[in-house]
Amino acid sequence: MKPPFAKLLIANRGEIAVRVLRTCRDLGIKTVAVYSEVDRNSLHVRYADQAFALGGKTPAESYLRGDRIIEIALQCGAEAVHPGFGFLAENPGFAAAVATAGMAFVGPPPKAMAVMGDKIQSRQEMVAAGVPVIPGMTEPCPDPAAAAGFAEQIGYPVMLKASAGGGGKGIRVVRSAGKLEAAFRTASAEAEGAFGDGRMYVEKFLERPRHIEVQVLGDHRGRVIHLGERECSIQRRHQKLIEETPSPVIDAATRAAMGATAVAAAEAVGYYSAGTVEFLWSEGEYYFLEMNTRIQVEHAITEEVYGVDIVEWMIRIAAGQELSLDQAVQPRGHSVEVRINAEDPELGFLPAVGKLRNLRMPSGPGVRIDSALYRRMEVTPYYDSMLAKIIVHGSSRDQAIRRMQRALAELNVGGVKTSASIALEILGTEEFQSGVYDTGFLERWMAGGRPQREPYAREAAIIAALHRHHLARRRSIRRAGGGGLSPWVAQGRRTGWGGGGR
Amino acid sequence: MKPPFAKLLIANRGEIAVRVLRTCRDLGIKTVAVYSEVDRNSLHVRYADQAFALGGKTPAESYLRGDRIIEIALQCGAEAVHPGFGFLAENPGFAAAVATAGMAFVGPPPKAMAVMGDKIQSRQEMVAAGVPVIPGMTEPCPDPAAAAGFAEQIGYPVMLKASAGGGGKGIRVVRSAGKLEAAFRTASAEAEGAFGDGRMYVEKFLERPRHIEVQVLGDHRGRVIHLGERECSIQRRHQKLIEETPSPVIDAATRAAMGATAVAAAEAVGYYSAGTVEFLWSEGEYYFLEMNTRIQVEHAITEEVYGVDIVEWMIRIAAGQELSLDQAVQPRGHSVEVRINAEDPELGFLPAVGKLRNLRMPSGPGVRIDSALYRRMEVTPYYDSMLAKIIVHGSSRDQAIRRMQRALAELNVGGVKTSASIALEILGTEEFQSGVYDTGFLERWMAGGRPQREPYAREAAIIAALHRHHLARRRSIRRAGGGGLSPWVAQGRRTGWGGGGR
Amino acid sequence: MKYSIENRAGQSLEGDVVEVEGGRYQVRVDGETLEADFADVDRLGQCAVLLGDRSFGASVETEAGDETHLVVRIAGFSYSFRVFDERELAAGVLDSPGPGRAEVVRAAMPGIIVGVKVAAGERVEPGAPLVVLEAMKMQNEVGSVHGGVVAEVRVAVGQTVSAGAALVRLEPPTDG
Amino acid sequence: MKYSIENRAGQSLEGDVVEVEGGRYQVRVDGETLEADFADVDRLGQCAVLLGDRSFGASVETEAGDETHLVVRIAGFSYSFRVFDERELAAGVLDSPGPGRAEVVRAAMPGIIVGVKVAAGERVEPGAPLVVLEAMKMQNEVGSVHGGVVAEVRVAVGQTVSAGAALVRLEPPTDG
Repeated sequence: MKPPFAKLLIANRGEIAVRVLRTCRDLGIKTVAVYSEVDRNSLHVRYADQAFALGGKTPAESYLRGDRIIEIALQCGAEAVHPGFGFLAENPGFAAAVATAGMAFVGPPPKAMAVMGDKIQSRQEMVAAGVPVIPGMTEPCPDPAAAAGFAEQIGYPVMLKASAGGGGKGIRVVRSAGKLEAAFRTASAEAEGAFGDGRMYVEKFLERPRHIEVQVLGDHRGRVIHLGERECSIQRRHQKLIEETPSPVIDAATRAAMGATAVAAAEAVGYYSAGTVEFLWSEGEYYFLEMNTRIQVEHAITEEVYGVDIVEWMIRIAAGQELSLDQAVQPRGHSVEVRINAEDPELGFLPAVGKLRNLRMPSGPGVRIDSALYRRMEVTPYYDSMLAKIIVHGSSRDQAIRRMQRALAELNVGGVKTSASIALEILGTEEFQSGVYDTGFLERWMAGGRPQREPYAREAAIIAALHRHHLARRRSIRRAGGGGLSPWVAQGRRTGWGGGGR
Repeated sequence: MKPPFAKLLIANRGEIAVRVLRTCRDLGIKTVAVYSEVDRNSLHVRYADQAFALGGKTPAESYLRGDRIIEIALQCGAEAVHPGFGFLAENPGFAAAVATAGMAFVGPPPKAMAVMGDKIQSRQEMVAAGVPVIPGMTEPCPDPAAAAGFAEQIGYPVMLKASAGGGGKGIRVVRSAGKLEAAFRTASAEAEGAFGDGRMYVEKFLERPRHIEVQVLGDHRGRVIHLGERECSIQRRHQKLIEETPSPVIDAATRAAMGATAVAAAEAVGYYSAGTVEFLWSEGEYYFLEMNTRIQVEHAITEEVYGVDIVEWMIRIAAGQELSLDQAVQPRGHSVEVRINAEDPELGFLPAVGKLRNLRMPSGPGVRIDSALYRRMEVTPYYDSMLAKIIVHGSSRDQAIRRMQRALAELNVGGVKTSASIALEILGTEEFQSGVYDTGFLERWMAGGRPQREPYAREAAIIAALHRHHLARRRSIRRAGGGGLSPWVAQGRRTGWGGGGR
Repeated sequence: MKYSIENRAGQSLEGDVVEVEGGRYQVRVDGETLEADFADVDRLGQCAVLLGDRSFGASVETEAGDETHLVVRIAGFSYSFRVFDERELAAGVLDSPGPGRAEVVRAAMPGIIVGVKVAAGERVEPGAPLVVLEAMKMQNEVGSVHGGVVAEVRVAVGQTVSAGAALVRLEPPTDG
Repeated sequence: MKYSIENRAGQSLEGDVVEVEGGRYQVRVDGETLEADFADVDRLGQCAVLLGDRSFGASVETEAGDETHLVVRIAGFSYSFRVFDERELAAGVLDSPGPGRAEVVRAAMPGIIVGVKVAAGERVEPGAPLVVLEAMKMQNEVGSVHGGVVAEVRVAVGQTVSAGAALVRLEPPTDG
């Protein structure tokens, strides 16, 4: 089969660059890597057919240099550019510049990207397309009476938010009409004091919302389909940590309804390529949050359940091919992803750095690894902390969770702290196991002094002593045997007797 | 969910022991490993909850010691024993002894195992059950006339085989009635000369047969289903090297027919657990070859395509659970497996030994690794040469093949020769790509002076020089810096000037 | 050889390790004697360990090249220890952080100080945030592991620090 | 430094490697000059190599601890080389197997000799079977890599041999 392109440049690094590169190999497309100074030895460089230095260490000096990247792509004869995620992936100017230079941009039309990138414009477009958004005022209101009227319209509970707000100041949740006026006055006064602006908004308050998103795929003909939802409510600071599909709260009928809504959202902006429509879900209702106009970190769980390579379709569509899948595509089983981030969960998820010395990667039935890890890799502070993704697939949710627990038990990323340990703990909680969790779960659980499970504390201590003993013994053997010297000479040199040249 | 057993002993080693152990973890079953002297540091030992030494290095001193294994299982409170494949897996005496000791044997009933283990008895049972076997005489015939009569019955071409035959002597293929008598006389004379016995058999001759097998699963109630076929015709010396499912020559109707035949074969012997019915397929006809009454090496490709964990079902069934799957189970996509054997394809697949120094394992979309490999593992001559299996899954055969090529390009098993390189070559042949191959293909192709593809010969030579240069430079730095000695002292010691203690 | 093994919480275990033959040991802890079999399989820290008949595939690393500071991971659970042998205990080399000892809180990565939450003389609890460090566009609170009394704050808001830079020095609380 | 790189078929390539700066080289082969960038990333043989703008994730190992004997694997394709530097070439250290040189055929693994197919004085082609070794219940033909004239057969049928045992010694054919 003829490849969709002869050569493609990947304008990214790390795990996603390797991920895209692998699909290119599966399609027979030659790959071009670009790399910053610190990424010279990266897997995405080693596995590529050609590689070009961008220079620098920071994103601004390297992966954000759109002009330089386009120059390289033209120079080496690439026919297409895949931006991955982050960096230039949602930059409509870059997407347009790639097209202007005569290459295919592997992503959506720049116009759709621009509309969806603008909070206000996207909300207006979605309302016009009949996509549910979180009910709320579009203009600030000056007095409690107007607020009460609007609250009556959208129904309680509501949230009062300071127009100039930030940092949690001037925010009140109001659960009944009788309490609105007092709450408005104190919140408004608080906002006035804090920001010099007492104007307030009223918005629908969502109880324990879940973050559920829908994957869409569209082609240039205007055919758009969805590939079900992803449940992404295990978050801290709005960063997802564990994702699964199907969502424990979505049944087939809701899936079809949310899917149709996501397709309508995409169609409204003339979308093609892969994209994700994010929703907040609460008590059976769902509301448009935003659309991510790129491949997403957690796309792999959808691939496992639908048996579809989403990156492949992005590339085929960018080459003008028609989407041959239709909405009859069926999910099978359950998939879970854990992100392996370089960060210390015991110190507030502080980003961690270090050199990877002792790597052990899981494998076996139902386990997929999308990773950029290699032995002696240096984890630097310059880029996103995501190092790898563990993805599992099982015939049931229960099996998928157990497989993830098994995979995390096999994993060892030695030399840098990672989020793997906390993910393993979360998977074991009653909340996760039962599927009853929301976007606030992780932070509540961490703050609430989660139970410390330390099943091997004593054994680990004994192993530490054995290892220390072993290290000392190995060193003494090395010393004794080093360079063919007798133990006596080695001993002499170590203690400063005899030996020479120093 | 309550595990089917609390604790299970795995009476095996290497890749299959790890494979079984992983499913136990997925089911919440504690695992007990047994190990021979050379396997002390193996992955199957490290990943188990408990481990017991069997002693010795040879199979007879270790994994074949059924009595000792049962003793260990009883001592540690195991409720079940999984035999893997090889060793005791098809030993009805061992299966019965496990049951007698009050534990569950994870496999079929000993009686079914015994019947299927006997070539003559199994053929008789299959004929009685209406399963097609290769048409042939059941008694030797003394003269050409009887042979001609039988040949007329089963149709040409036929094969004349010496009753006492072996080593290819006294064998003739006869394609028409006119040539039978002469062929009979010369073959019979040849047999008379070679073995002192001129009696001959007549059997149907299969043109370019393919080895195609069907996976079955049955429970104690007598429900038996099949999980489609596996195409295993890429063989050398009857050892499979590459397997795929579906077979390129089997359509849905044939799959259903072969599947029904395999189910009938299993039912005829009261089979439960997982098993494989092997067929020879030629020109649209298929014939029973034998039944393997155990999990098979290549089971994973069926798991990928059907989304079923076969080892899980073996364990559940051994615990008396009912098979909840039914024949409506549907395959999805295509899967290919390559066995990574320690052997040198350039020297007639001579088994290879060595220490694994430089490991690089593939991963990414569609790639599953079932492996017992680890850095510094010693490959010894004591056991089967299979070290690992690479299994890929794709939405089409084309995608699956390309993924396997990608995975093999990523793989490096440094320090021991493996079959990976020849597998990569085979995947690239026109025969494999078109799906038109039979069990004779690999040997014909190897013998026929296969084309040498050496796409990176020049680059590899340059890299060899760079590496040699690098090694010398690193050594000189180590020498200069080693132990804090000045380069002068180090130089002196190296050349034998000064230094002491030797 | 006798070892003192101290965990993050400052609890310690005394162990006596005697090598019986290559790779096989007798370990005595709390009056209990265990047969142990230990191998650093790949010389990178993948260890095959038997304690009696229980089997472990442990991952062990030293932290920051300090042989007394070991991280042991078993089945995904991670444990950090300080391990001292009897000679070190006798010599009193326990000068490094731990409860009841001085602690220097350092920047785990390069960044900019955007907040200082304590002043010299203040008493802080284990885990309490001391400094806010901005790195990778995220604000990170840097805390003390063991707590104590702030002896010195070495940085100020706006300052750029490199990885490993000392931020705050703590001393053990004087009331024990 | 100048190197002579010889492949399995006995063809050789002359290369001149000059280090420009840490990890960057100029390589001259057959009159062509290439910019090269080379790193042994994990110190176990996983190498990141750029030759001009072509990128390679090569795996390199020495065979049997012999630094002149390198196996390079690129994208699954395996190449075996002998690499000698100019000093070694000048000193004539090419005493090891290769076309036109003596070759000792060894047992790759322990086993039992079940067949001897040649006798002293016989001339054999590259790859021709010399001895049949039974190991792992399989009969394996052991052949010569380069061929030559059988100088000595060191084993007999029925003999048990250990891994590495010399089986047959070959000398280069006298007619060149």
